[in-house]
Formats: sequence, C-alpha cells, structure tokens
Amino acid sequence: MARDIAPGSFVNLGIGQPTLVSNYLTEEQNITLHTENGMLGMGPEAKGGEIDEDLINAGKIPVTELPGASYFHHADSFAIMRGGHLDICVLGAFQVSATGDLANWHTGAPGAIPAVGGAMDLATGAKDVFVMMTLLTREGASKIVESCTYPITGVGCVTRVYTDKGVFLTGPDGVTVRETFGCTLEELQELIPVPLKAAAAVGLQDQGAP
Amino acid sequence: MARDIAPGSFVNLGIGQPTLVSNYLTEEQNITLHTENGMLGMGPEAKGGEIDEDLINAGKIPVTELPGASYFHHADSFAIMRGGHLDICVLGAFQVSATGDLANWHTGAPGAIPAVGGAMDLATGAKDVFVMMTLLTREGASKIVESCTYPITGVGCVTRVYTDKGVFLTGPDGVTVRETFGCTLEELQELIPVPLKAAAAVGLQDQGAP
Amino acid sequence: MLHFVDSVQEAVVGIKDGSTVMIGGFGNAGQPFELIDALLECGAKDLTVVNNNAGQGDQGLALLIKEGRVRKMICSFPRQSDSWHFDAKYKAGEIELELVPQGNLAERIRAAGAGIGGFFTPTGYGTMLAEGKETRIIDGRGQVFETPIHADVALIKALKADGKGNLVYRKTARNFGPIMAAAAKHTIAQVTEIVPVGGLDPENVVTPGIYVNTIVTVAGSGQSSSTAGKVA
Amino acid sequence: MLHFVDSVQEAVVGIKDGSTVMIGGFGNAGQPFELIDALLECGAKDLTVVNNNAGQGDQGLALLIKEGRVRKMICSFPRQSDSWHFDAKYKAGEIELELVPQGNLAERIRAAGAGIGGFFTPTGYGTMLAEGKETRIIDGRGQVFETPIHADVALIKALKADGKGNLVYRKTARNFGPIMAAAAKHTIAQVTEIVPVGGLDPENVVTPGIYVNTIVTVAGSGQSSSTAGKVA
Repeated sequence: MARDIAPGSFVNLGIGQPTLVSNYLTEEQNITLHTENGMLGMGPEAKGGEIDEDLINAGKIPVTELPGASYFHHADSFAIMRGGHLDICVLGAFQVSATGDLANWHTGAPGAIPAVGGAMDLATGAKDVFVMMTLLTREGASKIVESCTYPITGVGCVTRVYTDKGVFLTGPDGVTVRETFGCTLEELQELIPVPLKAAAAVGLQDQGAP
Repeated sequence: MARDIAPGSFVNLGIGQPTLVSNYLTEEQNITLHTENGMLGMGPEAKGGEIDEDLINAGKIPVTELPGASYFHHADSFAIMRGGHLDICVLGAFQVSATGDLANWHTGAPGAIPAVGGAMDLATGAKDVFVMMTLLTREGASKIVESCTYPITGVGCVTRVYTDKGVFLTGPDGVTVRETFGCTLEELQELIPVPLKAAAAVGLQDQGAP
Repeated sequence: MLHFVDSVQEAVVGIKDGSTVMIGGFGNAGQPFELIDALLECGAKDLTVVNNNAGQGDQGLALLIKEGRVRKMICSFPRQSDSWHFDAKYKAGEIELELVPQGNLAERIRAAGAGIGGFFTPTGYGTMLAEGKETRIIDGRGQVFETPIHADVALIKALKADGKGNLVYRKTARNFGPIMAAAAKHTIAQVTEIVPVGGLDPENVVTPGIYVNTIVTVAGSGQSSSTAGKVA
Repeated sequence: MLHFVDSVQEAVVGIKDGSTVMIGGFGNAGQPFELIDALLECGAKDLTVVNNNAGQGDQGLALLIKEGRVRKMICSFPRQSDSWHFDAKYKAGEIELELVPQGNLAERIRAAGAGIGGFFTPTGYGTMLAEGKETRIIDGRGQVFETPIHADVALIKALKADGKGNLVYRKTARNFGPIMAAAAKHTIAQVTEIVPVGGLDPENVVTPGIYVNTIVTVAGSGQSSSTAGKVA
C-alpha cells in the first residue's frame, strides 16, 4: 500500500494496523502525516528521551515532530479532514460493502459501549479512503459483503481495500479486483459473496479516485 | 458615553463618529478595542512614522498596536462579534425604532449601491449596541421612530441611543429617557413621535443590558 | 472581567450543581488535572461534562464520574482500556451518554463560540448517530443537522498567559482549549507561567484574552515545563 | 502538490474563463496586487470574484472590473469613495452583485474550507439581505440559512512561506488569507520571503501547507518588508 500513495500526499493513518504503513513510506515520497488531535508533519513514534506528553498521536502514543510541522486546535484539525483536504486516509474495518460502505466503529453487540472518535469524519472527509484488513474473519466469513451487517461508519466512502489475499476497488460500480496475492480471481470469488470484476490490465494506478 | 463603558470591557467602535469615543476612554478603564478586520488591543490612530500599511482599522485608517494585542483572521474575528463576546459596540444610525430596531446601512434610495460591511454582525452580535447620532435629521425629523422607514440592519438590537439632546434606552418596553441635555422631557416628547418614559432616578447605570 | 487567582480551589468556586462543564485535553495532553481535582473537591454535582473521552484510570475526570458527580457525558470516545469508572456507571444506568463523532464535537463547540445556530455536515449521515436528526441532501451529499454545544464553564490548560489573558499552548496539548474557551460563558485556564502584558507576540496568540475569565498558575502542570523554553 | 514558481505570470497561468476567484485583502492590507495584475494580464474573463470590497482607485481589482473581466462580485462593501469602476459597471447593469454581510462572507468562506454544507446565523435576520432565504427560530432567535462559498482559485498575500508551504502573515494583513486558502481548490500565495523547511515555528504557523498549491516571491510586496523582521 505504501507505494500506492502518490508523492506529496497528505495522509491520515488510523489507529492500530494502519499506523504501520508509515514504516514503509520513503523520504522521496515526501508524504505529510496528519493526526486529528492537531498536527501536520507528524514524525515516527517517540522513543526514550524524545517522549513528550504534549506530543501524541490520535492513538495517544507519543510521537515526534518533523521539520515543517504545524499545530492547530481540534476544530481546525477536523476542518482539514471534513473539508476534503486529506488525499488519503487509511482505516481498519469490520466490513466493507460492495459499494464502499464502511463499518469499523461499533460491533452493535448488546451491552457494548459505543465509541466513535474521528472515524466518521475520516471516512466522510478524505478524498480517498483506503481500508486495511484481513479478507476473512476468524470464522472464515468474508469482510467484503453485499451490505454491512455491523453499524456503518460512512456511506459509499471506501475506494480501496487492501487485504492479505488481494487489493480491491469499491464504489458505485461494485468491486473490482486490482491485484491478487497467491490466489486466482476464481478462488477469491468463491470466498466473497459479491460479484468481482477483474481490473483492466492498464491504468490501474489511476482508479483510486472514483 | 465613554464614562458609561464598564472597566475591562471589550468594545468595537464603528466607522466614523463612534471612533471618536476612543479619545475619551481613560487608561484606568482598561478597555480593549476590537477591530473587525482582525485585531484586539487596537491603539490610537497612527501618525507619521508609526503608519504601517499592514495595520489598519475597519475604516482602513492606519492605527497602532497596544501591548497585549492579538491578531486573527476574518472568520475568527467575526466569531468574536457573532458569538456574543463583545460587551459593547457603538454605531451610527439613520434611525432607531422604539423597540431597538436599527437602520444604518442603506438609504434604500433607487440607484443607491448598497454596502453593508460588518454592521449587521455588530448589531446582532454585541451584548449591548449603543447608537450615537443627532436626534434630528437636517430636515428636523426625529431619528427615533415608531418603526424604521429605512431598510433595517438588525431587529431589536439597540439598547441605548446617545444624542445631542438626550440619552435613551430602547428595547421591548419602548423608549426610556435616561438623561436630557438642555431640554425637558416634555420638549423631547414634542420632537419624538413615540411615547417616552422617564427613567427611575436610581439604578440607571444597570439598565443597559436588557 | 479577567481575574488572576492564587489557587485552583479559588478558580472553581463559582461552579454550580447542574452546570455544563467543558474540560479540555486529549489523552493527558492538555488535561487540566489540577482544575478537575479542585472541581471534585468543591462538590459540584449533576454536571454535564463535555470532553473527548470519559475519563481514564483513577484520576481526573474518571474520579469525578466514579464519585457520581456527572449526570451526563458528551464525548466521542468513552470506551478505553482504562475507562472502568465510566463503564461501570454506564452499565448500571447511572450516567447518560451523548456520543458525538469527534469532528462534530469540535465543530459544535466551535459553533457555540462563533454564534452559529446550527449547521449541516456529511459526517454521520446514514449512520446510527444520525438517527432522529434532521437531514437533507446538499450538492448531492447527505448531510445531518447539528447544533452548538454551549457550556457554563470551561476548564482548560495552556502553556502561558499574559496579563490580558491571552493564551498560548504547547504542541498537541492545544487540542480543545481554544474552542472550549470560546464556547463557555466562563473560562478557567490553568497555565504554567504568567508573563507580563506585552510578553506574548500578538501574531502568535492562540486564544485572545476576551475568551478567558479566570487564570491560575499551576507550577510545572504538564505542558512539559522542562521543555517549555523551546516554545517561547 | 506544492509548486514554487518564479513569476506571478506563471503562478496564474491555470486560471480559466468562468472561474470563481477569491482575492484576499482588506483595504490595501493583504491585497495580492501583483497576482491581480498578472490575472489581468492573462486575460481570464467571466470571473466571479470574492473579496470584501469591489476595487478601489485605478489598481488591482478595480482594473479587473474596469476591463470587464468580472461577471459577478460577491462582497460586503462595494461602495467606497473611490470605487468608481465598480459603480459605473453596476449602474450600467454590466456586473452582478451578491451583497453579503461581512461576517456571513467570512463564515461562508470558512464553511467551504471546513466541509460544512450550510449554517444558520442571526446576522441579517429580518433584513433585506435575508429576503428569499430560508429562516428558522432557534433558541428564540431568528436565524438565516447561509451556504458555503467555494472557489476554484484563491489569490492571497502572506509574509513568509516555508518549503512545505506553511504561511505566516503580518498584522491585520492576515484578514481573509487563511480562510480563502482553505476554501479554494487551488491557492496561490505571493509572499515576501521563502524560508527553508523548519524556518517557521510549528506553533506559529497560521496556514498549514496543505492549503497552499503555488507560491511566488514578490520582493518587498507589502506586508511591509521594512519592518517584517520584527514579526519573525
């Protein structure tokens, strides 16, 4: 995924797994990371003496500041997200529907305490929403679904899904397989309960923004 | 009027006549002046070498900066006005109605090019709106009226009117005369086409904020 | 009017039962711990508290919740690994929760300070959190009507104040402070240092003094005093 | 993507006929005169221009209006002692005017940048400028529904940029720059000086580089270079 991020992009990496993407970004890509608690130009996780309790990311983990960073308050920070200024955000998910509905904030289980944070703002606001997840649940069910059974985070917002078995484009036209990892399109189709289309061989890199 | 402004107040003085009020404010009053083009802590008009084209007031006149000033952009500046944070604004007027409607932005004459600036934001947003005007037009008509014949700037927003002949409180209960200058209440009533009440002798200073 | 007081106890003395209290901070950054402790001490109850979270561990807001002072939380992310006091009260039905997407929380607080009566936003459209809310399609996008969140009091933490009440913050500890200061009728700021009038560059003031009512110095109160010099 | 270009002519080259162009400045403070001159030179027409005023004297925006390039003005205060070019076009029916209270102008521009679909405000309620607009009573106050003002391009002036496109301004020349930068698809900033990445304190950045697309240095272009050193 890291290599699919265009040079010069402004990117928000969600809490958890997506944060790891930063380890694969190269200096030449000149990516600027946003953290919704009020910063552009976030650097890697802080270690040892670098740790500063006033400098944390959205996951409340101490981070560092890169040259050219800037700080702003919460309304200004979410204005960046909600105003459509982020090129990409990368999020985890419970489920993604064929048309790009995202479910990643709430299991909906009775008694579960709901918590949403900035997930809905990222899902709705970023130009491209990339999801990172395993294709299957522990029970073997596809997380790419006809329509989400978990409470949704945003309608039709996901543009790409990166999984262990393949990379998918989602949107108004349904699901297109862009890349497979160690399996065929037919094998994927057996796992996923929605019709899959194969991407045309050319122009794949341009299909991110529907 | 200057002495009616409570110590520590945040005040916006409209373009023109109201600007002169600043000449009568004392240091002990510790008044902070706001200018809607983006500053708190505005000082007196700039003279000679003090003139800086990047430091002007809402009337586009060069001004100075006092210690403890701050600068902000236009949305933040109008948020101060619109959010009800200014204690007082002082404006000129064509007419004020008995219930405090203000007309001060447009004559409504055919062919006149309308221009409003920040007048409606000040009228609507400040905790108290003080008007400064002559009581009579050049033709001798009262500018305190039953209901405005000029296009209005704001509904029921004016709390006090300072004129050459007296000081008036306006609001839902109509017009109360707080002070007269060289004339009696009866003489004022002959000039003004709405019923005037005399203020009670005590507690006048507290009647500003309805 | 701006007041400088000598203690956090004095700073919170006017907070009444039933108040809506905004508390700044995201994680530990910008949390006004000492002011929250003073609020706990002063005994005010039936509070509605606005914060991004609903308390962590056994300190600050978590204790206020534990002691039953909070009738309702307005927040975006109550559930954390160490939010046990909120979890217990919530499961016992002893605390009300208004869950708000974080950006709507920030924008609703900003709207209160800026005199906005309400606004439409795409965030939350089509989700559980928009149920029962007015919606409309604007420029082809579904949007939800959200209303301002006003407060009686804001408790915030900043790095420095000057004699006019102007504030500057430090790094990501800025978070909710500036918008809460504007949204509350009465804003109480704890700062690490008070500098004379003229001691802050007017270009760099983040919260103008017009938004601040009470200031108290809390020595070394976070906003890492050890590294604060770098920021001035 | 951020581009640094060598001339104002190069900076405006992509502006098309029919564009909506926001132009920063209030009075002379913060007016990007050189960029406006370049826009005049490049010949783009049928423009909708968003500015607080409608041009003054015989320079900048006034010339753009005189030359018939502006189809519509969105502004709060078109009428001034020296707005003769606008006055003439307006009286001749050759220019459209959308008159907006100044705070609504600022808030509508801010809304566009912040992704707000529309908002209610008391400003203008009950006046001519609310005629035909949706209204409602919120908390006992009449309010008017106002919509965001988006733009294709913003032309703004700042004091300094760093290599990441972060901007700082100078005194009241800040005015509309930060909100227009966020509201336009493409923001072009003329600055007095470009400093290396790391040359601006992250606490003091006013416009983060994410909002800026094209930067051009205009030597001594207002933001009084003579006294600029005091601000850094």
